[in-house]
Amino acid sequence: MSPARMGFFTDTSVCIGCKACEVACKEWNAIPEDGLKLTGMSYDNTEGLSADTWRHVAFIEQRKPVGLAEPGVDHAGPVPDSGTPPAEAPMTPTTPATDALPSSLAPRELVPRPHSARSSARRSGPGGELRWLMASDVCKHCTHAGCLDVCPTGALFRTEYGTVVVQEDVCNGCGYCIPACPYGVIDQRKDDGRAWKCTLCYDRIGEGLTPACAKACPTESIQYGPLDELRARAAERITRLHDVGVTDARLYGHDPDDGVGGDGAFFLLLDEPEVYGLPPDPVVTTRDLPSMWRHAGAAALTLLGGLAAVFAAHGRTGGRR
Amino acid sequence: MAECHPVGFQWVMEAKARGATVVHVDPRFTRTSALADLHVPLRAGSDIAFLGGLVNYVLTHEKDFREYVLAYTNAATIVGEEFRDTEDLDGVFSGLDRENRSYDPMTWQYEGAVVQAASGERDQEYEERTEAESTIREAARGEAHGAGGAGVSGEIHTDETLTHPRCVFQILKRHYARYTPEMVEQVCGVPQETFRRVCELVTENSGRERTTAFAYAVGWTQHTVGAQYIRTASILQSLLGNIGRPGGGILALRGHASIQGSTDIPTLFNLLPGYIPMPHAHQNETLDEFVQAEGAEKGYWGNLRSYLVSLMKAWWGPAATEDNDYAFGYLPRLTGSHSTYETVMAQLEGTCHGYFLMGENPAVGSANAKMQRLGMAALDWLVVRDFSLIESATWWKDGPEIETGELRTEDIGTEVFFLPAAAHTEKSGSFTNTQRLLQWHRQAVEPQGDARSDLWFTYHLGRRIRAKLAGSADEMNRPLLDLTWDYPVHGAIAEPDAEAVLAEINGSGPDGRPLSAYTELTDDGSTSCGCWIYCGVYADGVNQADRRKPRTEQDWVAKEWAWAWPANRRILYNRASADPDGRPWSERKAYVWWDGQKWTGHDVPDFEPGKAPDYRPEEGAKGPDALSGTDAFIMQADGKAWLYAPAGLVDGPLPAHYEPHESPFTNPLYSQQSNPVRQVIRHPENRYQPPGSEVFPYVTTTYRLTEHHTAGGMSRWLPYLAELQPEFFCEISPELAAERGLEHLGWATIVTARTAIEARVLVTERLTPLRVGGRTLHQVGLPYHWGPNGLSTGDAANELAPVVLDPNTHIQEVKAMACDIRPGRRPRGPALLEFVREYRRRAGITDETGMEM
Amino acid sequence: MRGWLESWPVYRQFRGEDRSGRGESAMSRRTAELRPRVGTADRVVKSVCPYCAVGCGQDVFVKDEKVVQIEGDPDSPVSRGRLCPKGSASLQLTTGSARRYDVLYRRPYGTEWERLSLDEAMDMIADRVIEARERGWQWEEDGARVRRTMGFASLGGATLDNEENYLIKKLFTALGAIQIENQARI
Amino acid sequence: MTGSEAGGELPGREALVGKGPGRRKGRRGGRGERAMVPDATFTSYYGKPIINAPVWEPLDIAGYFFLGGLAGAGSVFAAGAQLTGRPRTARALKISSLVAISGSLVALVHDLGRPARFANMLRVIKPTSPMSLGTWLLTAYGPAAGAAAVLDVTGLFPRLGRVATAGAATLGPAVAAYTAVLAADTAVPAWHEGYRELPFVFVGSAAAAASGMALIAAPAEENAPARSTAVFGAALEVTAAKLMEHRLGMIGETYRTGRAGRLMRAATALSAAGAAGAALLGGRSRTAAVLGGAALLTASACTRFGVFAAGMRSAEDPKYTVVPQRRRLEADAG
Repeated sequence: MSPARMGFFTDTSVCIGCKACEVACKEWNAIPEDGLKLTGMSYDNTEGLSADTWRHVAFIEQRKPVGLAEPGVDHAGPVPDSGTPPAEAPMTPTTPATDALPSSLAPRELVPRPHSARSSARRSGPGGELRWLMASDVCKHCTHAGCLDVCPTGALFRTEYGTVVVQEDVCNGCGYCIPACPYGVIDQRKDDGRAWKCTLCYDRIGEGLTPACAKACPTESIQYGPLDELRARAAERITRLHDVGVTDARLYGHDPDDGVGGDGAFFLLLDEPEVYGLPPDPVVTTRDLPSMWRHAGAAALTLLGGLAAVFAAHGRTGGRR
Repeated sequence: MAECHPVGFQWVMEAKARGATVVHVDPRFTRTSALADLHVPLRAGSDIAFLGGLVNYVLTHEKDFREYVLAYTNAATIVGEEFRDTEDLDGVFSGLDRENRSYDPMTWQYEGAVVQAASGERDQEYEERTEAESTIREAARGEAHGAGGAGVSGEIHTDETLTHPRCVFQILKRHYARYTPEMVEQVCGVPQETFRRVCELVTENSGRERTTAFAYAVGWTQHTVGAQYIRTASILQSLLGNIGRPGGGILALRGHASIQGSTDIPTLFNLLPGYIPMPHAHQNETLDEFVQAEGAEKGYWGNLRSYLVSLMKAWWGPAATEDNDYAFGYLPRLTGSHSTYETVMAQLEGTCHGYFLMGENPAVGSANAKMQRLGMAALDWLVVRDFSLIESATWWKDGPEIETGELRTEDIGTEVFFLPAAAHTEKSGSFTNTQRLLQWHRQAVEPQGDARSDLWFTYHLGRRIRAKLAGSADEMNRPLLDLTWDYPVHGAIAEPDAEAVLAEINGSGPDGRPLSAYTELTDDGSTSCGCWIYCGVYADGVNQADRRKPRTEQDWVAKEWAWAWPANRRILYNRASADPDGRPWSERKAYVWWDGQKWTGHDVPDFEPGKAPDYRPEEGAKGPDALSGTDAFIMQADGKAWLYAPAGLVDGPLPAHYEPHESPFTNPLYSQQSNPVRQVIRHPENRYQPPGSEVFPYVTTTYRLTEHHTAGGMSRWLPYLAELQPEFFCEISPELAAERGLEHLGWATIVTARTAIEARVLVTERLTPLRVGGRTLHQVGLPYHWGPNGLSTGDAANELAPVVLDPNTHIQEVKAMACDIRPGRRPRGPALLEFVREYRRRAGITDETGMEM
Repeated sequence: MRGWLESWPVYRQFRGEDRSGRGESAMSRRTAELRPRVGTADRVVKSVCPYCAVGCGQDVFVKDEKVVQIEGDPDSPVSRGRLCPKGSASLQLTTGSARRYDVLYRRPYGTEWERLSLDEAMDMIADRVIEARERGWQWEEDGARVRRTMGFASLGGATLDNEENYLIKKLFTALGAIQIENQARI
Repeated sequence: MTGSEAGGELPGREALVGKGPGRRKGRRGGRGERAMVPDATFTSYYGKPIINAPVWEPLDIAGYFFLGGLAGAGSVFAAGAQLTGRPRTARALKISSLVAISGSLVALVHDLGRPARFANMLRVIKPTSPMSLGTWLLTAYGPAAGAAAVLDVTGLFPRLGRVATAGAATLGPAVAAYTAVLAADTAVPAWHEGYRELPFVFVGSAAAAASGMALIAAPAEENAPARSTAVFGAALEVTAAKLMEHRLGMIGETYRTGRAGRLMRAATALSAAGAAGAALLGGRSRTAAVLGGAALLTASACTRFGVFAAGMRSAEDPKYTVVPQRRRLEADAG
């Protein structure tokens, strides 16, 4: 009997942005340093998942409009949203939550939300109160994994735990998996040539150990376990959050009917996925592959037929010129 | 807490999941704020006003836990007639000696009695307590002697109705009456509405059924009134009945693996192990006189002589005899303060020639880093023991003064030894964590190359010095040659056995067997103990600090994991978790209780096990016997939690809001601007800014980030941490950016009277302007992890800080400073000096600036 | 020949159930033999994180007398096996390239580091302590006996073990030094 | 922005949000009341791309596409030429196909991060991987094209030569077309979303290239089919590209703007000019034929590089990932 499918449930509502996951991952997998660059993207200086960053903590400074301005404090200058590259921004870009409704323009709520997720801050301004979202991103270990599907060498394979792993002794660096990933996870290590990504600690889980990131996570924002259990837990959590009024909370990647057949690593987010740099509706590219082949076949036949027609029309040499 | 103690924060999250409300009070919006229910930004350096406002709220709205207050605090105690409060003297207390910048604390005492403090400054009433006539002029402020001749003890007077005008409760009420929500708003920049919300949250969550905890870190201690910050919280928590109870307390979140241990077994000038004071120089002082002066009549400090004699036996063994006062005379004597900052002055003056730095990086980690480096440049020799070539090891080659031309490598005579240190995996030993838990770490591998533990270094250095001086008849060498200095060693490198050292710390009885509790210590020389509060850590010859029973196999108190001092108690003063009759205040909050025969409960009771709640001491009883069955605060001379501190602090019995030494505001509460007895140091490299200077209109505060550790010695060199925060930056609000033309990711120069540093700019709404004193105040956030060496680099924030100290703790004020900030990089080379001189000129700074009381 | 063939995933693809070549047929021998280094370690040594004062438990994994991994100790009631980014970087802290293993010496007025044996350095330091101690010795100050030296000082970090602090305080006090300080003050 | 504005209906920051072509307001409002106009606003994580752009070198991979097309269509053309008695054209195109396919192989290997591990391409046969199938296809096609050329030039084993020629011609269209699937089977919006037309663009481009090669290499008396093919190929390429651009909607702008836009416009112009020149003048003037052929070859290359550049552009800007997905979600919800 094959073991249960294992995965991650990353509950960003309790993430404290400590980056222990990033470091624990690097220590375990001996991943090279990813560059020393101050990005100005809040406290995120690793920018995103890459060949050398398999766990990445996003930081989003955000205004939650609640419709009350701080008297006497003017916000000078334009304040762009978090989609603005830091170099073009006059400050760490903040953005109103994308789903905030005008109906929430209620007087500033100082009553703490009962064991809710992160609070919005006391500081209010024209955009509302400030909140600071943090989220640890990772390879999604998709049910239908584009990277795995397109890999021509079998370097990528699906393990007995349902995870997707690159075999470093096989990968020849063709690079096909890289644009195939709808999440922009897998990437090529420049001086190495091969593609790298999270293995969900394939070596560790094989011995019943917890992946390095989940083990280190101080607040259990990253939870590891059988996917079925995680999904049940997540459903419970989201209900509880909704019950206490955290209406922003939503699950991402939990649905087996989504474009990638559900993620092995899914998330609880407090805003739209794209705010965190995640695609809102990812689809495995190979879903359309049969149709692609059909179109390609038609095109090939068009080529064959077209040329046959040309030659048929022109006939043998000496014929019509 | 999420920012600096992420793993500890998991328990806050647990509490949150169980319905706790988390309030975060901090000038900046941190990772803790992000998870808190309420973030309250306030002006750095205004916490006493904030906490004082809470005290006032509790008193005016009668939200105190009256039964607790009456039973366990000194609320009812009558204070002497001579005492004058800040209310009477406009911001100062009685006994202020303006000439010597110090207080005579005698007028602060209770009526009819003189009590000693359980900690803090205990030598200040030496003469009153020893009734000795003396002509010594103490060099240090804070140890000045009063002229009074009050008795060393006496009967404490109380008024259980709390109505006597001189009872502590009434004094407290009067003292804090001016700390109104309006005042809090004006001083702290916290809107009244928000402040009231905090008041409600704290008081609604305190009492019989509920407890509130306060957690703090150096944001409270690194001020010229740091000790008084903690005192204010103590008053509040005692009034609310939140001490000695589960879920309560004032929790110091300490920043280093064994910083608690470093004060328990202190490498601090003013302490001997177990908080026994280092003796000050007094004429022909005997052991008995010392004990009389420093000990207490009542409570466990009444046994000071046993603790000290046992320490002397541990150090000098057979050479410590009754005849020589147990070698008490071997101890060197203090004359005032000899803290690390005075040491730097001594280096600059040329009286201190050699310096050991063991895992410490003052060249970037101490206030006024330049003075630290100049001090080192004046040394004959310097020994640096660390993992990497930290700034304190390389300043002679590439320090900032080389760049400015103030120093030339070829002219620096300091001989420098760099000795590589062993890591925690390469040696055995114990760390004492922030909750007083001694945890043993076992050696995993041998250190490579020349790397050695500090245990090895100290032991072998001592061995060599003793060998070189062996046979010397010189009296000065007696303490060294008589020292017990023979530890078993093992392995190829002859590493001393750390467990043998732990056994010595634990102590042994007349039969040589390990002691199991400090109550077994005697003052007749038959027991030895290197640190009385650690007695029991090696009980039964077992390393109790190495106990590792998995948490899943024991209850939530986890008493069988490692060992907490004292006596493996996890919550101090836990007698207070039960009511005066010994019953838990509530079932929810049951912790220890009297079962009719003895004290019992989840924890080790912090009380004599067989002392019934109704026990009343006999007339003339001493030490622990003098404590009644309801005196829960057993280390205190009167068994009570001190709302009012009649002794122990050199800057007043009650906390009062004083402005930071360098503040852009004048004190709205009193005409006394700053702590009158704050410790100032006059030096050309330590110029101070005038209060309220328009040249330095902003407030800056230093802090840590999750990704780095302290001054960076253990993080800036690690690629995995360096890449997470790759360079020094400052954090400012968009409003300040607009005001000063600072650009996101551009450069800023931050200036104080000492120097200017540069930092990349993060403009963020997490920093917020406040309305303080009727104007908008901008604050500049400076993480202080950086220096020029390592992978992640930048200027050190500590370059900016003045050396100005809390007079109790001698800790520097780096959490609230005034500064200027401007766009662009700082000048290089000698131009930097001229740049700062110009600032000083504009602000009218002289060597007298800031020296006023 | 057969062995070679069986190691060819295409062959396995057609023999086994993994027709699409996305599962076990694509597995390499190295992958099949992969084991975590915590599983192959010779021993696990119980330790405590050296960074902040929370005191998280650590498991130190040793293989061939080298530390190969450090992670949280799940038994600890303090930390429950978790570590922050610094604690998680303990392996790099203790075994990384930043560690130095040689004694270095800068002579007075020197412009560069020089090498020195540990033994020689210890001997030189002992001599210097004796000399500075004598130079700064005081029997009395303002008529009161002080029996001390102001000639040398010490400043320790707060990552020192209790036992280390104990020996430092004991030795330096016996030498008469009083300027013994620690990060705890700072 | 001022405090007074902040008290209004919507948070004042609203107007500044969104770097996309439209305004966020539509979508926001759309929550409660379905927006009439498709909304193209989006947010992102500091403007960072969502997907990773290919790490392929344009010269390697666009070159590979071009050469593969030239080879594949060339083999078909060669067979046609051979069957219709145009042996010089047939030989020339067999040679060009061999050279092209060899070149494409070199480009492919060159682009690998670990070229020494090229053989790992033959570890598995993966129906889900166009690159895997493509490699096996090339494994069959390459020798066939090689044999066809070598046997033609040497004159050895003519029967075998005919079989090889027929084989290469059979596989040729697949070689020309599969690279479109290779590109489309990624998350790159400009490629994936164009998967219906992209094969036609590619085979059109391939036919145009082959015709261009024939125009250059073949004698004028044999080039009538080449001229017709030029028209056929160019028309197919340009029409398919236009259709694709249209279907892509906002993503289509990646084909119109920037580097890709310049390349695609050049391709269209050169195709039109080449085909027209060849068709009208190529039969009479050798120079016109060569010029027309060169224009067609260049046009084909431009198309490949243009497609490549559009793909890169669409991958690097998160808007091309987010906005279409958002619309899809909202359409589903609606």
